Amino acid sequence: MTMETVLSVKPFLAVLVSLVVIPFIVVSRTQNMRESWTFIAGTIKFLLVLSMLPLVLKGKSVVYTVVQIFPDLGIAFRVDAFGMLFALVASSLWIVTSIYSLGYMRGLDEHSQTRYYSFFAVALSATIGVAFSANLLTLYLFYEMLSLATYPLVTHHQDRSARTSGRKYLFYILGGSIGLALPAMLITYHFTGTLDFAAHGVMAGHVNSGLALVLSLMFLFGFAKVGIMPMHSWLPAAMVAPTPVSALLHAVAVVKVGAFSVVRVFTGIVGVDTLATFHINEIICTIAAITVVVASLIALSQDELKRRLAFSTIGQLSYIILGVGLLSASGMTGGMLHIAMHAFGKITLFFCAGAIFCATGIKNISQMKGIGRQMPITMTAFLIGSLSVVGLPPCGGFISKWYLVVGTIESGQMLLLLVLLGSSFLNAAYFFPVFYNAFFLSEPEMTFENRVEEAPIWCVVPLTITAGISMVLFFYPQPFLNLAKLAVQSINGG
Amino acid sequence: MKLIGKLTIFLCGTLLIVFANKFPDFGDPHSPAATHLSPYFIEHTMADTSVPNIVTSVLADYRGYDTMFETTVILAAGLACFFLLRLPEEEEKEIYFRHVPTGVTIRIEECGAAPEDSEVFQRIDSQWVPCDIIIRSTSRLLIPFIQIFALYVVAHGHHSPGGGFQGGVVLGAAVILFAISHNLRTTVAKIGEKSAAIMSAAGVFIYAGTGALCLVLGESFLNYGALAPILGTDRVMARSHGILIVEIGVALAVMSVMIWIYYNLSSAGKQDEGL
Amino acid sequence: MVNTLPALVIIVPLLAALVVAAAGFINKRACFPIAVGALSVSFLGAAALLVRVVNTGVAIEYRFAGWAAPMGIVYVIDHLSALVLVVITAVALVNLVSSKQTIDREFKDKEGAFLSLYVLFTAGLIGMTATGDAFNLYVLLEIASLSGYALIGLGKTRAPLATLNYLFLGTIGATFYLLGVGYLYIATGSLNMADLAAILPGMQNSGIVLFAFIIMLSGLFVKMALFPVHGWLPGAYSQSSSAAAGLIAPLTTKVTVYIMVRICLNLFSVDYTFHHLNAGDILVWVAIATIVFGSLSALAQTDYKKMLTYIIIAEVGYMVGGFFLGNRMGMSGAILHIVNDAVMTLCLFMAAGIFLWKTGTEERGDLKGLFGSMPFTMAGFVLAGLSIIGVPPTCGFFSKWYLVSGGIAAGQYAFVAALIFSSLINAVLFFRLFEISYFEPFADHHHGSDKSAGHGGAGAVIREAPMAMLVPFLFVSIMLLVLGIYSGRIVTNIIHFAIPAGVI
Amino acid sequence: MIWQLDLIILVLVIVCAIAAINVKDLLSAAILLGAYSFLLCLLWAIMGAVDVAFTEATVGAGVSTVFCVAAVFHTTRRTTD
Amino acid sequence: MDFLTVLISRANYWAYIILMMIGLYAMIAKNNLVKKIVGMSIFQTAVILFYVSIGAKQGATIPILLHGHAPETGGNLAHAATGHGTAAVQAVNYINPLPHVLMLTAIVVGVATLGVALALAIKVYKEYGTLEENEINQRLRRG
Repeated sequence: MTMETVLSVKPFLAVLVSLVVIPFIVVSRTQNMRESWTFIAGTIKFLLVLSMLPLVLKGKSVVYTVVQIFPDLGIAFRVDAFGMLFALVASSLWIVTSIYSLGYMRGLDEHSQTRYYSFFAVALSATIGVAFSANLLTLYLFYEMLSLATYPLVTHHQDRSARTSGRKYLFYILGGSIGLALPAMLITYHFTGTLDFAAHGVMAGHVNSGLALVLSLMFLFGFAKVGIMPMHSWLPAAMVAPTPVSALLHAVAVVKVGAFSVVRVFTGIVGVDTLATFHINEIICTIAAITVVVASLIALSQDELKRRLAFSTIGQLSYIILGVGLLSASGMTGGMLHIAMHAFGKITLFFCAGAIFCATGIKNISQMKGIGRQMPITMTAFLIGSLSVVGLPPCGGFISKWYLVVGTIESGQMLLLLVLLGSSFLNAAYFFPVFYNAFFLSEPEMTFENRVEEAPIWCVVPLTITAGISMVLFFYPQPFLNLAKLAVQSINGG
Repeated sequence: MKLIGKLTIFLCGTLLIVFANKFPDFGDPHSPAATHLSPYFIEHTMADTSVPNIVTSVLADYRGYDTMFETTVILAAGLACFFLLRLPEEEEKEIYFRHVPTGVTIRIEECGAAPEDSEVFQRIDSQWVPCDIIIRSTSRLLIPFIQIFALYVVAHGHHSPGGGFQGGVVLGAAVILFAISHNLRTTVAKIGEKSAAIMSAAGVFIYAGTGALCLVLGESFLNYGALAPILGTDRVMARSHGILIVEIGVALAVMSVMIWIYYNLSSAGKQDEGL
Repeated sequence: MVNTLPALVIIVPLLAALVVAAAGFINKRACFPIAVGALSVSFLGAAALLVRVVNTGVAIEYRFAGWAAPMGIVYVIDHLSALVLVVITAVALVNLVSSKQTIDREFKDKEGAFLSLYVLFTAGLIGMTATGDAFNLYVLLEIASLSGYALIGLGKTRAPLATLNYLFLGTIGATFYLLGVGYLYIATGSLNMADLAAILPGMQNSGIVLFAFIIMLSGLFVKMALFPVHGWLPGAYSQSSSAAAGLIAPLTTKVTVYIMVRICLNLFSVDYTFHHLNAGDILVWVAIATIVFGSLSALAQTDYKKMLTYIIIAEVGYMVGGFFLGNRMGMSGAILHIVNDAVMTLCLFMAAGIFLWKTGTEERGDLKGLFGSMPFTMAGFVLAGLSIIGVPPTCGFFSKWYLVSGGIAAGQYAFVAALIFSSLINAVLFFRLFEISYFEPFADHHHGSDKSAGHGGAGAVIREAPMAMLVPFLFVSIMLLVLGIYSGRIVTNIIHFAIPAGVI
Repeated sequence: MIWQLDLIILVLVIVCAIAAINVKDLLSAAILLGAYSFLLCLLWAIMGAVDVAFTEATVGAGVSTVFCVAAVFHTTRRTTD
Repeated sequence: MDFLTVLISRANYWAYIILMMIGLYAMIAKNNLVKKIVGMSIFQTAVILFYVSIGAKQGATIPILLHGHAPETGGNLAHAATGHGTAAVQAVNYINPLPHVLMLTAIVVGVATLGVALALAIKVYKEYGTLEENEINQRLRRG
């Protein structure tokens, strides 16, 4: 890569900081100490990531090799625009989620909080590790680390339903990564001799069309966290987890790590040129489009709020894949941007779902009649979040969707344009009943006899913040937009 | 199982027969086996070790390292039998005594008090054969000769067939004969399990220790030539003497291990009543 | 000093075994320190040898009794044997240190004999690894086998029967090997491996040599429990006491694989094994069958120790298959897996020993609640499980990496598929155990209805194993990570030189 | 070495071996094994392997037989095959 | 070479194969544990027979040099120099001693294995009260 590089230990530190803090969390005697360690780690991590932002925005990349395992391959970090975009999202949202966990876990007086915070920290380390990895081996390492670290979080309740979901989760995630992604990685390594991410991929000239297609699909389905159908059904199952976990991991970290990995592999390993030459991108787009439509349709029929959100996530993730699959500059920018925009929107929605559960113990939409009047702040935030996810102004989601739409037009895929617009309509359709139930039902139909208070302050503050950011991003999307554009530039140009 | 067995031996047998056809002729003096290594041993044994029995010189010197482990295998077998079979010593449920003057057999049950083992009262096995005077006397007569012969075999291994191993087994067999002709309890009283075990370890230790001594004296392990200054001879004779030393070690080890294994096998680990 | 190291590595344990055997009848307390001391010396010696071989790049030859190679017996310490020596001594030492209490409890009066056999077994394996003489190898093989039978034989109630079966098959294996040596001797007149290697290329078309190759390998396959002749292993290992299993399970099969490697590479050349006979293909298929069979059988077990034994069988398939791929990647993977699998198996069996010590049974269901009561042990166990599954950065991942790469390079996609399949099965196996120990007994602690006030665990009291068991165990489980990170360096600095230059 | 003698002993050895594994009494099997060993010892003496013959006579025909008998004494003579 | 010559001239090799197969068959197919052990013993001695047959040499004597067997001929200087006064020993006159040495070891290993196997058999008998494998298996199946 011709891009200028800066050698710095910062990416490694950013990964390490939340691991280092785990022993302190474990030995902490009081809840306050434990939580303050979490905050300290989160802040340091965010600052470390932020401190690299100016460099990256200047078009430089930060590199650091931790250990050289094979002569030409090791655990190494490289921070470029795309990685920075993702890391920024993840690390900033961690702080917010920590605040939210505070309220949620305390509010429900959950058990095993030490374990919860410890694995939470591990999961974050892994996420940042994936974002900053310089080669596929490192990415795979952190990907697996994330899979395993989230298992205890998903199964936090340790009851039978948790076990069932945990099994499903592991079956898809580990099965995909060991059964498909690992062999694909090794086959790639065998044919190309390298696993370093390069701007134009490394496969060009080494593989024929059949192999390239097989490998691309193996990666697409192997990184099952991205939830492309038919590897999606772990995601609704994993909703048994406590809401902060669902929020951060299943709307942000885990699924986005999947999307990020797939995008990274398609651009850095397979290479956009290879994708285009062998017309693999069309197949990918088709799969993604099917997932978008089907997931949105299923979401319509879900009554439990978190499950509806989960299917919404599956659809939204496929936007990212779809955008990158378009291979046009705007499409890819839109896809990458959607990682950030969707994250802030969706996390708001999950926070709201959690807040409702925390305050009332209700999970189903049909029971939420009139809740908007009792919990106005929460439900307003919910409105903003859903607007963002649907892609309407004045929310960040509009920007990314705009780019996606432009991308489809650029590449002349009118059918996909139709899919995008149609699914947006569906998005609106599955969010609308929630508001209708919450705000527009007349008094007699309300389910609540007693007056319900807002959720604890620690729950409400974060969702206000993320809702706010979602709106701010509409007016000021520059940090993420610039990063996405830089990333696309290095992939297409340079 | 029978079918598998037949199939296996059919397969192996066919293979073996097919390939046995390709062997050099039986007893061919020009086969590779007869011409590659062995002439060296045959022609140099006198010069190198001054031991005319080539088997002994190869066994204890050229391939002395193998033989050390051969002895160790025996020790391992002794240890293994002890480890697997030996039971903690506990009071027998029923013990039998014989009142010698009257010839009455007394059975003493668990709670009963046993008399002292003396001239009058004699402890006997539950399966006791009363009149074994001929066997006893014959073996008493024979055993010393067997032992002397065994010592000869050990000492004369340089010049005639035999050596530490064969001598050791014969020595052990003499003790086993004693145990069979008398009874196990008497034998254990004479040569206890503890001494058998320690002797067997000591026997191998003599072998390995001799080797280690050579190591200490600055030569390679088991290179008896290094013992020349200690023994006060030249290097060739030192090898010869070294071989004798290790043969004695082997004999000691083999004898005691044979006894030890016999103790454990014949009494199924109780070391009380035996064959 | 350095020149005598190859001898010291085996002589010190041997002498110690003798002293311990005697001390068992004189002063029982002296046994354990002597055994530990001897194995430590041996370990340090082996490590020094490895360092020396790596630094100088030349094999060290040691002549016993001062006789040069074809006449006398020599030890040859090269990259490969030095590496395996370090593994053997380290595994034996760590397991011994950690099983002090188990030995005290299980073999009260026979501690001396147990320790003596333990050290003898180790010495036998050391000798097998270092020796450069084909017949000497047989003798040492028998030492290791006999002491192994004894160690295994005194275990649970079914142990004697299982051990007797092991003894029969082990004897068949060893005797086949001996027969092979006889055939080589009849063809060449030599017993020394280097000498044989020099003579054999001239007689590649000899039927006797071919048969020697077949029968030696068959013998070794019996000893290492490759698929059709694996029957002895699960019974023997699962019935043994945990101290013995921790020594024998990690080492026996791996050292036998090492001997197979040595025989194929250094005795019958690579050219003979792979080009002349083309033995690779069929043996890779046997290995694939072993992997599939081992994994599936492991799935059927409810006794976790028995499950581990079937995993060992599958792992043997990894190594044999990897080696017979015939390319550098595959062989590197096989040799690296000898090291890694020894450590992984040690870790698993130490964990099994700790569970047995605390719970008293080896049924899967009795693991319940262990995450709460023994968090550190479970952490180590999880690490070991992940390593067997092959999750980075544990060492199991990296040997699998080499093996799979070798399979791809050789075009043996069936082998690759078998490896991936076995990884997935292993994932199922271990997560089944983790689930039991994590979820059960099913808790009902929603909304803090029970004693869980928010602090540590579901109100579980931590009851860890004694420190003497736990510390070595955690050390081994951390070694899994360390080995994983150094995998590449082990391959480039050591294993690379162990494989003949002709292999690409 | 006289090949006729060699052949006769070989035949006897094989007969003994077959008898040892087929006889329906374990004590007899042990004794037949002893006889087998002793015949082998003779064979080796004829073939000039005196040391091996000596060892086989003491170990195979002597001590092994005693061990077998001791083991049979402690278990059972009964067998169905 | 006609069939009979081959048969007789290599009788030892055929005998070793037959013995080995008898032993192997007993080890695999016999039901009684002591029978299996007997088979194992036969199996091991067969290999010893094989090795000793390798060492055989036509027209040679046992591998023990006789003192003053042949007067000093001085014919071979090299041998005279190293030969300690004894005459040049001709390798063709003596049977190959190396297989004998190896087989001493193998016999010892055989008896060691036999001992351990018998010890195990005694333990098995104590546990199940029988040495027949099918009866033991029945017992195990019954619980």
